Amino acid sequence: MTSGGERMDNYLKLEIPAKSRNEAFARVVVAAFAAQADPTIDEISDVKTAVSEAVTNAIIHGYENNPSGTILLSATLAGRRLEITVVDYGVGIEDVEMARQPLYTSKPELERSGMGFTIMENFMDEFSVVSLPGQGTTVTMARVFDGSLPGKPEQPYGREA
Amino acid sequence: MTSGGERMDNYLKLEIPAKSRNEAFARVVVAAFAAQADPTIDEISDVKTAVSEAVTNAIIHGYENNPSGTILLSATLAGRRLEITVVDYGVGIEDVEMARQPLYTSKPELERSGMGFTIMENFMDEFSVVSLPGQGTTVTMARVFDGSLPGKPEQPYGREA
Amino acid sequence: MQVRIRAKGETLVVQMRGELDHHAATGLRMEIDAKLAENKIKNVLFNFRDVDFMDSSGFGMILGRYKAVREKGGKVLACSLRPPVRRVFELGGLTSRIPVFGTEQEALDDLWGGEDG
Amino acid sequence: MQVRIRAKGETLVVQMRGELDHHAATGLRMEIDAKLAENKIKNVLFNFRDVDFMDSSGFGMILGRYKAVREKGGKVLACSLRPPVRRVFELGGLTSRIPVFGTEQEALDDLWGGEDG
Ligand SMILES: Nc1ncnc2c1ncn2[C@@H]1O[C@H](COP(=O)(O)OP(=O)(O)O)[C@@H](O)[C@H]1O
Ligand SMILES: Nc1ncnc2c1ncn2[C@@H]1O[C@H](COP(=O)(O)OP(=O)(O)O)[C@@H](O)[C@H]1O
Repeated sequence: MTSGGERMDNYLKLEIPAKSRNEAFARVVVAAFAAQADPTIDEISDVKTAVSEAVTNAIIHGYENNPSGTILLSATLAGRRLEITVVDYGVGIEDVEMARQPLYTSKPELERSGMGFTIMENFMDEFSVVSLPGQGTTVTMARVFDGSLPGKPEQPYGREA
Repeated sequence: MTSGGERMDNYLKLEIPAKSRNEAFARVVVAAFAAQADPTIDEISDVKTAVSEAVTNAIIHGYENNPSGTILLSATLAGRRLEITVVDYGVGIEDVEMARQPLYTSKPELERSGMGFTIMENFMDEFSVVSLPGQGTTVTMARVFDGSLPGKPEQPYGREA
Repeated sequence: MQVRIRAKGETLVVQMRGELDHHAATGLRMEIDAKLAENKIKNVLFNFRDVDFMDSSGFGMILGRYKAVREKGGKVLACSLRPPVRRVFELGGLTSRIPVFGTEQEALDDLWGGEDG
Repeated sequence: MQVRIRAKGETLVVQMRGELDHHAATGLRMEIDAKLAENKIKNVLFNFRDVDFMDSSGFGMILGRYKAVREKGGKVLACSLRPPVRRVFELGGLTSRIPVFGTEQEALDDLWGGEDG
């Protein structure tokens, strides 16, 4: 209707409970949705990994393994750009900068590696976290399926010095 | 929390636009969700067919192929009982009894066969349609994965006289 | 769904792969009708060997081609139905109108046998 | 995920199939630790041949076993990494701690060679 709006080819909004078996389910859903944009095997694998990290974090950290928590996963496809948002209404993150550091984890006793955010950041082109302590966390990430490595859609293979 | 409540093992709520490519997507989502309850290949095939009919009807009849319509698909799994609801906010059905007749279709020019409701009824154990003209349609159906033929979970192979 | 359409004599052989739903049927219907308008085609044979899913929209597309082809004096045949597809065929009574064969060759033999006799 | 765990001498061989995520890692961790508590087991070899997906939770489980086994003087090895799994191994620097082999036999040969020498 309005001009200049971003062309949105498809979307999904999914609500699932915070159960660990839904980690695999969320990956299947996103992979099936993304398939419309003809990603490569590597691209789809990266996206599945990033989604798995975000949903697992909502379950373990956001809801501290309480399965009555609710996770919202939404995805939009505009041309070959996939954007994914994972929302929980859990405990939230006090210090997002610290949380994003590689190897930082607040739950070493659960053998968390502290690599979740690092993987999301490295496997996707765009990545952001917004969190309010006591209210929840929203992770937004995007990937353009153009055959290039993540994080550098304009200059494939060009990042290394 | 309350006693006597039905044990709900998992659920999903999915919103998608009324685009025909989402027919296949809806089938994948339901099949992946149902897989948790270990259905047989025939059971999963029946459920996929029924979901395909309901989603297609929402697109073609409910929204008359206008892709800006919204479809809500929800599913719950309680033990091995899968319940699925497909909702649209489209034109609705004036006469549900007539619509449910085998071979009845309001759109023969689109080569509709009038077999959609018949398939849902035959491939699932439980099936109901609620519709308000001008407001939309809700199809609810359920299947118990116990290896029996649809429609007769208590007395497998026992219906034919 | 992937489709390969070939002419074998007067018969159009429609070889499908994947899921025959409303989305797929809409495209396939147009493709077939374009070929049917061509020259010498009389019959249509649907090969379902690689079709693992069909719903009532796929059914409606087959039935529609059956009606169009029959009007022009031709035949519609089907072969290599897998169980889920056979189930929908039977529920809709399609098997009483469209002869179903085990293999593509059996279907073609039947057609050609009929032409000879 | 499906798992088969066998003892080969002092080494536990963990053969996995499917997706190694948090859900799968939680169960597998307990299974391995129960076996590790048993008698003569010293080393653990993770065979990734049939693993097509691993995320940071799988990574954390492997790292956790590495720490536990090393404390008791044993070794953790991995073999047959597919590209997506290798990617996560490398991003997390796991390849610098855990020797990775092309096949299960190469990994076992290395262990047994080490024991002889
Ligand atoms: N959804 C969330 N809700 C609350 N805290 C979170 C969430 N996601 C991440 N965190 C915090 O950020 C930290 C780092 O996350 P991550 O990099 O994924 O590592 P890990 O999950 O291994 O701890 C977590 O340990 C946790 O404290
Ligand atoms: N979601 C819906 N919204 C409005 N009308 C519907 C809907 N679903 C079914 N109908 C009506 O019921 C009729 C029968 O449906 P069905 O048995 O699926 O056959 P078909 O889709 O082949 O027409 C349709 O032709 C249509 O008039």
